[in-house]
Amino acid sequence: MNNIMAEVEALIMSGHGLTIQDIMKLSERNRNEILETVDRIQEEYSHVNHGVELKNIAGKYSFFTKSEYFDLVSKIRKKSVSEITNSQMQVLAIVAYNQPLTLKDIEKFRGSVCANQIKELISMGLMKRKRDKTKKGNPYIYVTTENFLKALGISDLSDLKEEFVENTKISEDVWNSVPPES
Amino acid sequence: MNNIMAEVEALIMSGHGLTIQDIMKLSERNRNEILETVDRIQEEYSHVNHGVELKNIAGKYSFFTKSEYFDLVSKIRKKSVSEITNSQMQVLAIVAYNQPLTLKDIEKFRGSVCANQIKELISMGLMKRKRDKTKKGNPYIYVTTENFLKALGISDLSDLKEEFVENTKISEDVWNSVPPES
Amino acid sequence: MDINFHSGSFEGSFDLLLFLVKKHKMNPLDLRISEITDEFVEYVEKMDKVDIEITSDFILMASTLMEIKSKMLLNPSRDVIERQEEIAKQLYEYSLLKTTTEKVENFYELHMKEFDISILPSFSREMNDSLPEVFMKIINSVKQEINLRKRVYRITKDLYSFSKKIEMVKSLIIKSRKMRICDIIGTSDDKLEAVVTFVTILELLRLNFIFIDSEETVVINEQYHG
Repeated sequence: MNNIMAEVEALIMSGHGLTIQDIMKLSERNRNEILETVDRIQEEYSHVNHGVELKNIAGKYSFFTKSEYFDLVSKIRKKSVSEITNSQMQVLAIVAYNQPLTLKDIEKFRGSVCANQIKELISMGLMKRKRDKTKKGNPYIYVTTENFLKALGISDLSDLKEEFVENTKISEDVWNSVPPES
Repeated sequence: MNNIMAEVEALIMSGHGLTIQDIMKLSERNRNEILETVDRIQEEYSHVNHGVELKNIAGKYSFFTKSEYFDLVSKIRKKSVSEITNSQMQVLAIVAYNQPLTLKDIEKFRGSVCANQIKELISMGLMKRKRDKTKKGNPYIYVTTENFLKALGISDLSDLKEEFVENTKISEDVWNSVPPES
Repeated sequence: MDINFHSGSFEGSFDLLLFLVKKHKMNPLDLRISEITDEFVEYVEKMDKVDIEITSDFILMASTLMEIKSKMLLNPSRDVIERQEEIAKQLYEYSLLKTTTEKVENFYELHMKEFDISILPSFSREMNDSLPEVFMKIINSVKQEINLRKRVYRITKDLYSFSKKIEMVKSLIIKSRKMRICDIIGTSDDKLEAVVTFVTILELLRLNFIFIDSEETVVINEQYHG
């Protein structure tokens, strides 16, 4: 007989952000059982003897090392977000607020080429490339990933993102007014 | 004041295999403190309420999901399986137990040729061939690799030997009387 | 414990020998052939005689054991004792190999079922000057601004030139040397302009024209401006 706490812990620790629905489906347990278990796990890991904690970010549960151990942990994390270069951070910000964007869009926005920054951001799992199926030729478009939210530890960027994406589409004219070289 | 258990937990959970020395250096603690803490963490996670456990593999500490949750976890994670045949297992066991061995030694032990098995095991990274600089003519000798320990999930080769002694209750005297060469 | 008489139960004669030694609670190196020969022979007699190669291995061992047993009973000479010791040594090596192989297999199969875990760090709220924190501050400022503007929502068709905006923000900052991000964004008339202003701040950060201090304030970079 499997232990429900152990089951949920194993799932969340090995997954990269699971929703309550994901955990319900995977463990074949009902919603109340999972909610209660997640609470119990959260409570247990809130103890000072634990250096990691269970967090709900954008509706997905993941374990993170506690913020008070950030300095300690960042000693071993070579490619952590804290080591993102200035130009990478800029590309990330542009994409975060205006996604999805094509490479051309990003470069127009930034006023300089950024294929390298994009490549590195993708390899760090903070951005990803997809095909835009709505456009002819299905061009590549760039979006930020769940990892990006996780890495920044923010849970509510999605609200903000919607605001920008839905309501404030920047018109082509504005795009065109961006100076090609800054 | 940071908690040493939490510190070590945060470090190991976010690292990809840390040695005792790594943890000592990162946490600026002494060896005994770290060894004791690792033991305490191992004990805590051995509890049935936990779905992950702390393991020492080839001298490096990492957390792994417990094997009893394999079916559950494999719904979201894939593990690349490399099949090891019975005869390959036998060769591995011979070499792991008696290394370093020459090809002749291995075949003597096994009672049949095994050049093919050795070739495959080397290509799988589980064994390697070196020159024995202490013997004249520097003959080839075979040893198991760190990957072999990693594949088995054991800290060192003594895990294979100790278990054997315990299970078959062979006395120390008998053990010591084992001839070094067959 | 009864011996399973089906063929294939034992891989070879040493396998059966080891089984009997364990059954009699002997150490392989202390093998006493006379005590197990009868059982060994009994097994071989009941064996399926299908695979000649395998059965001949068992028959050969059975005859060796019977010979040693009879000599041990009649005249336990040095030679016979040595033969028994030789078989004991081989049996010991076989048992070692078998157990180690089983261990290797068991460890391998167990570890195949274990997945490694890796956990991301959370950022400390006290982090200063590092880029993610700067980014967080900008996000928060923009969010505040957006929430503020939600209440007075209006649409404008006006276009905001990025280059004009840069000059505007630059002169704002040059004048006051130090400004709160939300105050800069607050100079915008609507959401669209807020976005352009926000990107302008990013651009000026990138150019090192300004930096952000710990109070979420944009400060002019004196070094940059001499």
